[in-house]
Amino acid sequence: MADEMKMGTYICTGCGIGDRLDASQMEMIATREGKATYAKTHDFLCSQAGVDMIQADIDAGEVSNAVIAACSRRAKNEAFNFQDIAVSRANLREGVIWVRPDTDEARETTQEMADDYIRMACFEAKHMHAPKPSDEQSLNKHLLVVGGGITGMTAALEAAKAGYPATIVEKTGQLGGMAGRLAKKIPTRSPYANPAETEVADLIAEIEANSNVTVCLNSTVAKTEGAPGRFDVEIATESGSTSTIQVGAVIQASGFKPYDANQLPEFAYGKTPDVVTQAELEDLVKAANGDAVKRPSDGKEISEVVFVQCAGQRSDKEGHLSYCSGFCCNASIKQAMYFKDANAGIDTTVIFTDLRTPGSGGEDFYRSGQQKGVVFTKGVVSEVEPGSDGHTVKFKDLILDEDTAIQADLVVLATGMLPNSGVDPYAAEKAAAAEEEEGEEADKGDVVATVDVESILNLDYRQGSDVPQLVHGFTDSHFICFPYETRRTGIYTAGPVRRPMDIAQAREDATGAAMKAIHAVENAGKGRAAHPRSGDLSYPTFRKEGCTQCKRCTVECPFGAINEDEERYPTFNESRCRRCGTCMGACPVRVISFENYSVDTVGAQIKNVDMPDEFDEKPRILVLACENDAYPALDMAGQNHIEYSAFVRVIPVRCLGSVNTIWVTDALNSGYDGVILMGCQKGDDYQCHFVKGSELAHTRMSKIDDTLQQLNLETERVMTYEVAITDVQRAPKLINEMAETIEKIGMSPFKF
Amino acid sequence: MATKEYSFYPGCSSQEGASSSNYLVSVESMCEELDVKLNTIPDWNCCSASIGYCGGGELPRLTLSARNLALSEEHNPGQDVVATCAACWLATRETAERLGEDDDLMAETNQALAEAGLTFKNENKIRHMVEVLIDDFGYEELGKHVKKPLEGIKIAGYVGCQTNRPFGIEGESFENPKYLDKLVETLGAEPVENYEKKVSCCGGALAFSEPEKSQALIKEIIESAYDGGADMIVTPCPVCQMNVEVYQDKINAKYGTKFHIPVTYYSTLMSVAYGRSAKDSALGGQIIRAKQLEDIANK
Amino acid sequence: MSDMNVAMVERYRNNFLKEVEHNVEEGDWVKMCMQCGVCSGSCPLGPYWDHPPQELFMMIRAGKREEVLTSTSMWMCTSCYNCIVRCPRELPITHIMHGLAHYAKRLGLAPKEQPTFKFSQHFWNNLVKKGRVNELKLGLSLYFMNGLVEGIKTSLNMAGIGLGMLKTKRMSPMEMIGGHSVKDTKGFHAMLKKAEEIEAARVEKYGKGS
Amino acid sequence: MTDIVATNQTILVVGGGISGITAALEAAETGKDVVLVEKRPFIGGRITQLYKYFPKLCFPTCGLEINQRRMKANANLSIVTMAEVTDIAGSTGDYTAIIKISPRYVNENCTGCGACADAVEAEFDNEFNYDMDKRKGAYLPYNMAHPQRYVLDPRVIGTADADKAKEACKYGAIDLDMQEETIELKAGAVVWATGWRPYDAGKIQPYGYDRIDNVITSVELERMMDPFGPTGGKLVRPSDGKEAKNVAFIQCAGSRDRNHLRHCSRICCMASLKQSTYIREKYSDDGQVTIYYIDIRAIDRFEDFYKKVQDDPKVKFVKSKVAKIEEDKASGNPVCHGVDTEGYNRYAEAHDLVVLAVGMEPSVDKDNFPVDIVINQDGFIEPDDANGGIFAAGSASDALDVNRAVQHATASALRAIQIVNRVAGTEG
Repeated sequence: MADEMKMGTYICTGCGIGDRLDASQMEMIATREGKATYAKTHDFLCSQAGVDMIQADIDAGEVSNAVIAACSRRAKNEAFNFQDIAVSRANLREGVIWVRPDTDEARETTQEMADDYIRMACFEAKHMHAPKPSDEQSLNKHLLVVGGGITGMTAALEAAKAGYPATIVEKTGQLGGMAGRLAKKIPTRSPYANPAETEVADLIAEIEANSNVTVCLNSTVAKTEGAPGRFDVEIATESGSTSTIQVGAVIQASGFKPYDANQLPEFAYGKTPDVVTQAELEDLVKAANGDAVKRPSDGKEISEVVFVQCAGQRSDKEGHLSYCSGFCCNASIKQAMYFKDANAGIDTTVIFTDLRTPGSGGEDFYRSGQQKGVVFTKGVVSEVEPGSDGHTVKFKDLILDEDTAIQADLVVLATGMLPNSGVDPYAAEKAAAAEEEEGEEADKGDVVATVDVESILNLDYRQGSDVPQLVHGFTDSHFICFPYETRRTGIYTAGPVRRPMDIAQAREDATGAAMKAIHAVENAGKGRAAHPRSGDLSYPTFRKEGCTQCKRCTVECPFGAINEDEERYPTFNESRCRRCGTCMGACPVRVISFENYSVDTVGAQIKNVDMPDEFDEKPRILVLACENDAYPALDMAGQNHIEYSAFVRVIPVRCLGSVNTIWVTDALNSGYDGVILMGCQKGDDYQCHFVKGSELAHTRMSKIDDTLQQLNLETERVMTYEVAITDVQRAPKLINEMAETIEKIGMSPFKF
Repeated sequence: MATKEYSFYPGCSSQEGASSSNYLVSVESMCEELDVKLNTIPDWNCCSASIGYCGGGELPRLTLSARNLALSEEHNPGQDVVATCAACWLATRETAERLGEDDDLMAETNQALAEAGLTFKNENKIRHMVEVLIDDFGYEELGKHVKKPLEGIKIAGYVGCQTNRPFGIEGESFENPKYLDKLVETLGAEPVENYEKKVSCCGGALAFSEPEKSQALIKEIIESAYDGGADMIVTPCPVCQMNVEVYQDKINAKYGTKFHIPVTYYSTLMSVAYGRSAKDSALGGQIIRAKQLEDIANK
Repeated sequence: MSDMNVAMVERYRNNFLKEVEHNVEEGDWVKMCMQCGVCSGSCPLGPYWDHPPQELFMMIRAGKREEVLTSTSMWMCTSCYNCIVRCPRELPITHIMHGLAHYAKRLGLAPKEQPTFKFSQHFWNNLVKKGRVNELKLGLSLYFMNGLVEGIKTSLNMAGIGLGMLKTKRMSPMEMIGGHSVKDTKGFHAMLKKAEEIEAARVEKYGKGS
Repeated sequence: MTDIVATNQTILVVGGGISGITAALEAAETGKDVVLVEKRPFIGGRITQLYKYFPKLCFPTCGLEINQRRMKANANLSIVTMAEVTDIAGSTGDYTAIIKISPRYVNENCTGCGACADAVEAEFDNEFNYDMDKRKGAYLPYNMAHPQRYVLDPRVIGTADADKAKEACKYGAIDLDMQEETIELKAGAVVWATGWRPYDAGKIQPYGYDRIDNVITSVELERMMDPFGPTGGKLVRPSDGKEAKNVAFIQCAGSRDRNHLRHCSRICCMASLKQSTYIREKYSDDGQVTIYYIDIRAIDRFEDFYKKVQDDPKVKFVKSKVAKIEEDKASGNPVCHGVDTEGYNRYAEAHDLVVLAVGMEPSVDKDNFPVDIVINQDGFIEPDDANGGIFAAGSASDALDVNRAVQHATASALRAIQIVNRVAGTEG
């Protein structure tokens, strides 16, 4: 391959590049130092003529690896979109001329900057190959849906309607889940005035009639192995028999468990059958079968019903849920209507602190409840005192500002939802971290959620049996823009396992998850990456001879993509891989690489800048910038002509997690005076799209101080920052600060 | 333009010897100039304003206005009912709307009206005189009749409550209606821009029962007019006019202020601007004399 | 029911709310309030209300019958309609206040010394008599509504205003003798009587609720 | 631009905000042909004008960068900007859409160098910043605008500025003869993702947005926080540029109100909680926030964020719909009047700045909808079989936050795929 490589360098002189920089010098550098086969200059490279020129070379077999020295890699992508060749972009516009003053004094250092970027691009290109899918990919349009509740049924049906068969695995003996328990649901259509039919029966009928949906009742998932496009799922029935199916992707719709109201003795739950949860009231209504619900304790007529909102929720008390389950306000309105619609003479009072009925339908439903005579009282219930004939609900009326009480035949507790999310692979890790940080103070609300859990998916993954959880046990991704992205590729969670929600939302969520599952199988079938590098064909491979089986890569992969084979070598499961390169950054022996992104593509760039000697007073600063946030921020700094030091050389990286410390030590050894790593925010509100990349980089870099000390270098020479895409002014400032630091502490002694 | 005819509900305070009799005089002059014929509803009764509620329940009060409307339907068929008093307009229009929405109330009302030999069908629109001026004439047309522009007078347009809420004048906001300002401008005078208290309450009927509380409100209304540099205040409401005008001495005594600002009706301004005499414009009805208007009227 | 007063518990039944719905003008809107308080903040006499409208609505829901009906609060309404136009829930608050005041008066629970109570009643009596308001009589009856001595004081106090009105012919001593009137007083009175009967029957029928 | 090939297997996505982008990308990356039509000169929609997202306080452009990269890399997706769908005829699996494309006066040659903007002198109100500042007559709407291509304001056409712009461009990108075009596109299914607009605060008369300088809207505050926004990222008062340290937020400004929007706009509580952190971010302990609310609707995990803000001693919550705002003439301070309903406490609080948490109004007026579709009284599209192959996505369907809008749009992409797969006969 290497000997066939023909490298073409194309230098654009448009947008002022030609006016500010010496193009012929860059051509010379490209061919002489960068070892380009040839270099061409064009005054408008992104024009049709410019693009045609490059394409002609490609068509003629003149170029296999191209350097486009023009604007940023983020600009003019439509134009410079060449298939089947490796392309490196030297950012002469946003990265050089736009960040430098157009003055005589600046000319020399600006030119040096450009020259270096030509060298770097040439050496990057030299080590790149156009990525092609491996032959591991396979298309399997079959989906697995775990859970036969409203979410699972919806997901299976919606997928089937698009031509993707689905198998539902349901633990119990019937479909319907929690929704099947409901008498009616919160209305989902205008005018949002009355409780509506749950449509569970219709869905079940639809599923039975759909030949593309298979249902396994009384079944669980005993084992899931493989990767998107080629999952093998072992389904176990109650009787103990197992069968294995092959699926392309998985939707986990394992739903929720109702909160255990026994933890609410203050509300007399368990002390009298007249105190029930919302779910239990549904049972009572269903059992009454159209007749009036009677007082459970003695079968007497009910004349007063009190709904206690946020029962065991939105509370810091031990055993309570700290979050809001979101659906309960509307559910209480609906349930109050059960009574009001049957007999307007029954008093129904909802005691709430914040009535949460959002959206277009929510407010209408609230109004409809009021219209029907449901009384809403802003208050906090302190205690339910059981009586022989009715019970006393004591509360503080927050509007009238008084402690008072209300009599009730039936008290309904609006208790919350607990996600049925399986075993958190990182529970132990999190607990340890929490203990370290807070001691006793660890979030008590979460304790409830993690007692006695069984695995849902039984993933045969190195990093645990289930999808990682975010907070409170929910499998939320913490991405606002990409809500479905779990940390297990090709496995999507939907419904209340992901976030507390009602039926309408769960059905939307299920449909969305089905879309993502379909998206995953289609892309896995083509060997393409899933989010966030969707479409990327590159994938990691490793040099087995060099591997020490240290397991860093399998442990650090944020997506649990990497397993270990029998010989304890990593297996990358490319369709599980998100192509962030964290494994590459983790590898102490640097054997992991991608076709177009490797220790060499970056390392060669670092090594091939022209390093002035110590007395030139021209320090060199290396910036490794996350391509998603820091690099665009620097681009935009250029767009706005915000200047920064000409001594800096910026290399975009897929994720800070992919930064191998060797790059930093190499840089220092080869005479760089400073190194800056710019990654995304880490921690609870992480913004790293590879979840852990930035955090891992910070951890790794915290250990680099030792190396610096060994080299007798000041620790200030290496800085790791969290930089957001909006840090358009700050990122250049950080660079300039490093330049000042170097001025203060002096040049690196490692210049040869 | 052809003569415009309306069924007219003058209301108690406009009667001879009553508190806003001057309003009616100026309205009549204004209407003459605009070729408007007001056909008074024969034997109209009090609308009970918005203060009769202690003794009068909902149905009796609605019946009062329904009687006027029934009489209007009988004697001035097909004509929009026009009132000059804010309370009259409000009570009457409210009655028409409430009875229009509630068939039971409508039936009960007619049951009561039958005792007086009347039936209410709810056929006609109920309008305030200001609506007639703005919608049926428009500022441009109103401007054409100006013979003596009210030059050099700065006027605060005090809209008050009931001409403004809950119905208000179409296209105007509740918090910052601009029609009086536009009218003032049309007549050649200068409106007070951003008159802050233009829709503040003067206390209404509570000026009688809660004088101190009301006078505190009135004080702010006048103060704000002075702050805006006003020479006088103009209003479309008889209660507003009276409350803001007559208590100025009391307020001065209590707060040590030196209020002495004329409070006129829009019809007064129009009558003067349209060239009518001080008498026709009922300038004699000003307890605090509007000298600038007198000067123009006497020119 | 250990430490909690039985009456207090009883209070929170919806009985009074239902009574208000049936017997008070526009009372069926009370349940629609969402306690935003915009009415209370919008009232020009706001600071003088013991219980502003939104609180009255909550008190009605909480069954505080006596406290509501004996309150002076609704008598503070100036009928400025600020609350109505600002209410996000479309409650005709002004009318409900009038309705509550009237209902309190009907039940004999209204605070009889409340000046607006008196004025409002005088006003009604005055207009009912002849079908039109006699401003002079109304004014004088007002001045003397707190008794003779107070009345003389008030009259003297207000003399300046009266004089101004007289001078500008906006008040006429003639009103004392006859004054304006509808012609068909008989029909007028029969009509009002009928309306009152119908309304009384309606209230009677529901009573205080069950 | 007009040579887009569309068939009855094409999915037409109307609206290039976060919902439209999501639906378009999910479908395109699954192998479908997608045409995305956007009214503005760039895609991204409302989120581009936000400073941060709740509850993570992360930056919208971060996710947008990924989405833009996805778009640049996808050959199945065609984007048409400055275009509006004026009519859709036909039925499920066989629609014809009429699309009106306004002239940009800048063609694909544009390199984004900015020479035209340097040359043009005329300035206009900057709609991107809600008219709080000016922009040039030749402009890039904002830093990350995609496509990264300048726009000539139609108001400069025919003026000397237009010629200056043309002269300044070395790349033949300025085309002053560009005309409005109307094109017809076939589509099997349509995803309607036209999103929302902030409710017109001027209509909320008691709050005096149109009369009091220091009463602003929540969306304007987002722009002020942007270092490239109208105040250069400074949180200052419009009247006098004074630092706005004592800031009030008024919830339900136009929402849950029969005088305005009847529905709850869902996002505004969280938006104000989020914005309360802006004040603290800028002014630390000198910052003081008051939030006037009816109900704080911090649904599900958002409750954590609410708690965090509640724990901040500098943030005060008052259960009250503010009755009115008056301006204190001397200081320029807006004074909020109202009653704290928890225990009946009257207040008249002066603040440096009042922010109206304005509601979400559907972008397309329900009385002038170009498509025959079931719409509820609030103007949102309802899911209904009668809608055939036209599916709402995101806040065209309900008041939704970004997360829920994306979720909804992802679902809508599948619904559209179901239709085109049926047309293609591949639905199995």
